[in-house]
Amino acid sequence: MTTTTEPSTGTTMSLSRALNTGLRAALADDPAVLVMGEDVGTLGGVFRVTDGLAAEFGSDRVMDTPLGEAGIVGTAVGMALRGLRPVCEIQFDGFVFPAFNQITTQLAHLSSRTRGAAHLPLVIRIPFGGGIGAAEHHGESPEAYFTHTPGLRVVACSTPADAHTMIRQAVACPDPVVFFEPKQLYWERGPVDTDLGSAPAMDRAVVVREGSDATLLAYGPTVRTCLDAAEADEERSLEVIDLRSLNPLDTATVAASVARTGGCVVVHEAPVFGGYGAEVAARVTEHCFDALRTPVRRVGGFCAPYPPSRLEHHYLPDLDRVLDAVDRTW
Amino acid sequence: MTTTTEPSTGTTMSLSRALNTGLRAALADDPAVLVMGEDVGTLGGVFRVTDGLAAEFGSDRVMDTPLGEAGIVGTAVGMALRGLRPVCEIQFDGFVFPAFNQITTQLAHLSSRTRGAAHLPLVIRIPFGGGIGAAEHHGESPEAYFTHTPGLRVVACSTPADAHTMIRQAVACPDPVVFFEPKQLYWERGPVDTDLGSAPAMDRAVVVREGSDATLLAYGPTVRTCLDAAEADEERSLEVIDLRSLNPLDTATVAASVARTGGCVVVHEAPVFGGYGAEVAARVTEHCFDALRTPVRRVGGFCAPYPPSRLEHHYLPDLDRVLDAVDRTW
Amino acid sequence: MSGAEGQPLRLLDAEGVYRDHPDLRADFDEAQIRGLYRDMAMVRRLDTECLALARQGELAVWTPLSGQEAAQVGSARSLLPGDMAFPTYRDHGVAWCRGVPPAALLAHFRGVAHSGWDPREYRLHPYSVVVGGHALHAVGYAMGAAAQGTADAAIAYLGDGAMSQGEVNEAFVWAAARRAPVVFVCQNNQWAISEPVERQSAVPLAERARGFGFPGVRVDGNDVLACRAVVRDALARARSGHGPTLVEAVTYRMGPHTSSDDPRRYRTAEEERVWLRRDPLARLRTHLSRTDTDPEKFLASVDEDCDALARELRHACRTLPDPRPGEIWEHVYAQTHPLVAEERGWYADYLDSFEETP
Amino acid sequence: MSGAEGQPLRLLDAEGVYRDHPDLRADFDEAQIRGLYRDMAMVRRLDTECLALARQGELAVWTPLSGQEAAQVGSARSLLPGDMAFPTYRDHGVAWCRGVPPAALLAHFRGVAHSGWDPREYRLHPYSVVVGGHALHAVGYAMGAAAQGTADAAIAYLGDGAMSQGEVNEAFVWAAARRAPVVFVCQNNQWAISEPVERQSAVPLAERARGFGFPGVRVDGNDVLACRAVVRDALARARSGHGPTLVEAVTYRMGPHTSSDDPRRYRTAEEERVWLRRDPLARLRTHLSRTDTDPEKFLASVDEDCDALARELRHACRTLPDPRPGEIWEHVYAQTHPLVAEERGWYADYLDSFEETP
Ligand SMILES: Cc1ncc(C[n+]2csc(CCOP(=O)(O)OP(=O)(O)O)c2C)c(N)n1
Ligand SMILES: Cc1ncc(C[n+]2csc(CCOP(=O)(O)OP(=O)(O)O)c2C)c(N)n1
Ligand SMILES: [Mg+2]
Ligand SMILES: [Mg+2]
Repeated sequence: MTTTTEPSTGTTMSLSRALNTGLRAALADDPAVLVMGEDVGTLGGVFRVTDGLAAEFGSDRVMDTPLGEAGIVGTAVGMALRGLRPVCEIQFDGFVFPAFNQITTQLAHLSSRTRGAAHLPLVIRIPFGGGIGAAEHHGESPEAYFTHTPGLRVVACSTPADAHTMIRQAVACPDPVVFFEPKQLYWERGPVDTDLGSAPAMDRAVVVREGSDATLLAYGPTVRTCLDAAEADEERSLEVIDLRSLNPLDTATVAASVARTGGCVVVHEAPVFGGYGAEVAARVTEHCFDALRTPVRRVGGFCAPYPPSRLEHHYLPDLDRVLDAVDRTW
Repeated sequence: MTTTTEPSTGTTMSLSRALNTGLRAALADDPAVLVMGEDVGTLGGVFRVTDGLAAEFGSDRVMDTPLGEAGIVGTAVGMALRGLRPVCEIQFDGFVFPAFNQITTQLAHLSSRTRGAAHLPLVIRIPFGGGIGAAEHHGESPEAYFTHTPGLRVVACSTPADAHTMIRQAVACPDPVVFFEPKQLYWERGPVDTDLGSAPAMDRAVVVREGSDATLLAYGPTVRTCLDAAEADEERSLEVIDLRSLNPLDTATVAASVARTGGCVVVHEAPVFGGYGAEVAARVTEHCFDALRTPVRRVGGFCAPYPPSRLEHHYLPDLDRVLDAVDRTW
Repeated sequence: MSGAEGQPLRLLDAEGVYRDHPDLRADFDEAQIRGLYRDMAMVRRLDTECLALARQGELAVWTPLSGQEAAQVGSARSLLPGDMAFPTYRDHGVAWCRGVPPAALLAHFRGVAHSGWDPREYRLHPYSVVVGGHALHAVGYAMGAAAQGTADAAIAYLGDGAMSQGEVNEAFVWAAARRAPVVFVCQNNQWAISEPVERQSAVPLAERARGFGFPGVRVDGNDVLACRAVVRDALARARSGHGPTLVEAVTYRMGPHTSSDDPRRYRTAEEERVWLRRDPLARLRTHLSRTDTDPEKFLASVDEDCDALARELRHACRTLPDPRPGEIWEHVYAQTHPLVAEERGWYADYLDSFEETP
Repeated sequence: MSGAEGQPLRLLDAEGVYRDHPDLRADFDEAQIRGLYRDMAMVRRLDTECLALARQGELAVWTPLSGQEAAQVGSARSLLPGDMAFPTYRDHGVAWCRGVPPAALLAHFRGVAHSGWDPREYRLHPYSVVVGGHALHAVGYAMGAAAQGTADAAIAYLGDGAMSQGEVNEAFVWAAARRAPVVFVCQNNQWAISEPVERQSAVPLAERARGFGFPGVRVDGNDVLACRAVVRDALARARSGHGPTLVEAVTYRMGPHTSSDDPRRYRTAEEERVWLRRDPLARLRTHLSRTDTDPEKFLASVDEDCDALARELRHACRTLPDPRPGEIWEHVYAQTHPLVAEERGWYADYLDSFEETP
């Protein structure tokens, strides 16, 4: 079992804290970096990801903004055009849509529109996913809206170690990055290595558990689900890949695994129909058609808005549904 | 060769005119129906789809709105809640994003949110697709953003006959419908039967050309491309299906064809990555795995913003690229 | 009506003394005043009870309104039965006035449903979770009511933070352009979670309206009589075809943003104390105790009603049935949708397969 | 500064007679006035020429500015080199003043590139096709300039229609909240395609600003001197840390919305005639012919420059090279992106495969 994303050295901390220290390092490293969003300053963010940063770097570099997501992303685009490197926070997944025009028609297009003259090293952090018993619009998984938008890079972290390194890589990246953080795992603890040297590149998938009978593909909160499923399966040896980067997708790593195992299940919380898993399934099929025993199986949310929290355990893919899908790879 | 969508009876008119007569019928049939958007009144719409309707039904039922897409869709939602049946026009594909929050978090959710108490018989018409030599944001294909949103129905017409019947079916539908109109085909002429009786249901796919060697799946502007490709292919017998409804997808019709032909190509103008074709490919593979000779082939736009118009013929799938993909189904 | 800038309009001063105002007609009789007090007391109790239920884990979350009773009750009691209200997630006082059974409010917060009432029955839209998302609905609804030739109006509730959202400002554009019969009530409770209102606007929020071409009024949001009078007049104006009004009710969220929030992270105890002295209930109680024919008896009866309400809420909360899994798919579409049917069927079979395993 | 309501501020009256205005400092010397006239004449000619090229099919589309020269030139000539301008698709006069080579404007309209110039070089953002999409960028840019401790300002150009967009109003919120050094210039040219400005607002657009907490000024958009003075002062105000200003330049789009539009479908010839009499060029020419030391000679030299420009444009248009297919992928990302590389490679091979076939 490889654990490339969890180096043995380093301090243990929660995923939220790992992001916090990553952002702190980014702010300290480069005076052009700034953090902005609703309640990111004094409060330190509703998930405490920016806790203490305003006190340390001042309210101009860790900026509480007016309440408007278009305003956050739109002014951040303007600041990036002026040479800054803004890191925007969207408070919850379901509130990114007022910014959708800015993200889709402006942020994603400006490099092409200016033939590369405009650089947009801008990060949009989005806590995503369900399972925390929250109200409507606090448990959604909107990643597919962004992965289909050329000009954006889209990543998702699933461990404290990755959270720390990937947020720093995202801030350093010259392209716009939509950075998904698994809400459900904010308080999960794990080792963090603050030395970026050994970290895999941001756009690489990582085999987080080796196996030989089928490949489970996951990102964000479902990585944990898939690891649990693999652990629970006593009969079969399941490989688990944390995709980490959704756009670009590290097709090579994924295809190499599926070519070996002959079975593939892709798992996310977003509705299956038209979800990111469709792209993964189509692409894996394109690359591994002859190796596949059965079609790629997709496990995810249903064709329904995210339900009230008392129903979310039905809506969300869990260990059993993952294993049921694994069964269907034979 | 079946031509279910082109009844021999009926007048010949352009697709734009067919929509116009369909909207006129809808307005005449039900006083609750109203048409709203930018320039839909006095001007009759930039594509003349609403030409003459304001003169006939008055400026309260064919309403020129202020310039704001969130406002158009948001007030339309409010009107629908009050019992009206608004038909909104978004002037061009690339301008739907300011309304994205209203469409995604409000329109699509309100029925579920109210446990069915709120009815939202609301149509959003969007001219889409490229190939008309227009400027940035006037040639895009944003359908995948909507097909992934539960609560919305998404359809696309490709012939005058369908344009007429489908817009009337969409207006009559109790659910929100995102209605895509192929800009490139607005001036294509064809027969229109104003008697709805014989028309297929709005959510059915239609085999527009029968064939036995491979199945081409298309919607909107690419239906024409695929028909041309099938016509041009002298060696192989290609079946062409106009999907018409993207959500729901008429899986049965599609799967029946692919099970017979053993080869499948799905064609759209939107970027392939994360596009609607990914869902079609994944789903077809799930249903026809054993019948497929090769993976489903996807032909579409590239991983880049829609290019300046002098490059659009490279970006858009054409007859040659479709046939190249057909080659690769063996 | 005046009052977009400077001192908010007021009828009851901080000591609960009634003073006439040249711009406000305030002909409320004893029964009406009692009614307003009772409403405020009941929703305060509802609020306290639900916050407790949230802290006990019976509700997933609660959004307390304490401090904002006057703004909510004063405005919502001005609505006619045919009017439609579009609330935020904090407007339990509005829900109360629309007649929504208190237990029905719990559904959202316990997570058994997104919304617990039929909006057509109570003419109350579901709570708006996406800040500002409902402002345009109110405008459209009002446009529809006008188009149908009725005198129904719509009211949209907004927070101070919501005033920054593009859609809310678009709602102002539309309302003004179409002279829609809609009243916007902005409860400026000084905070949007941890952000003070100054972060959203450098000038009083009521001033926003004039730039869009309709009047804005600042009212003391802790004075239920002033809120009642101002919103009544604004609704009358709307009904008679004179278009929208923005009412800024200057008030204070006395509790946390939600049951999960800790206001000590961003505001001082001193500030909270200042506003505690402006408690809208205390103010009307003082007024009542001076002017009511039998205040003791009345207040005692209200206390009893509050206790009964609290009991009812606790019981309702604990007995609220969990939803069936099938509800996930039940109302996604009004008309048959094959994918929904397929998934629903599959999941039912899937669940059954567990039961079959011995 | 006054003038959000009522009569727009003006220095040159309709007859081209100069009249001092108490609120405006107008110390322009002959060279400056000549410069403004020359700019306006050149962009008018550029406009006529490009519309002709569009009608001949050489450009895919053209968005004529005729009638708006004074608003564009007057405002853009007030910018300092370090300032950044964010234009709409109609602001060729602004591009001209920023020094963008006229031929570079054609790229967008001929469809060979989305934008033909380097925004860093000319401090001119690409044309904004999504109405209002750039307003927030201007605010953010201004915030950035201020954060860096410079005195650079940003200017955002808007149409009357754009004033209805939520994002534009959000830009007002942000600019006010952060006191950003930004000036919003709204060219109220009376029409948003076929919709008259009354459909967007019942009150003068300049009034919008006050509700957000910053000044709005209405200026005669066909008076280049007034536009120059008003925008210069607004920029000075921004630079010195006093925050944003909204300038509404009241003007007229004398031509069609685009080369594909037919204004006769929605407005009267009479209206067009009224505004023709207010032609901004004619007005300054009258003034010049009264005040200039040698108007004839000056105007003749301008005519020559215009002719040269027209020739240059026609030539440039016809020789503009078509883009290579590879450009589709060239700047989607700044850093290597495997999917882009894969597609680009595939397509190159695919194209090659045709050439190989004999
Ligand atoms: C579009 C959107 N963005 C962010 C949030 C997260 N959020 C919930 S409440 C809130 C503050 C709202 O403040 P205000 O409008 O003043 O209302 P209040 O909570 O004070 O009643 C925020 C930022 C949200 N619900 N919706
Ligand atoms: C978001 C968006 N919606 C719609 C359009 C289509 N459109 C292009 S120009 C225009 C009118 C703009 O009017 P105005 O802001 O007054 O500018 P003008 O064209 O008069 O200069 C419209 C509706 C667009 N480009 N962007
Ligand atoms: Mg508030
Ligand atoms: Mg205009």
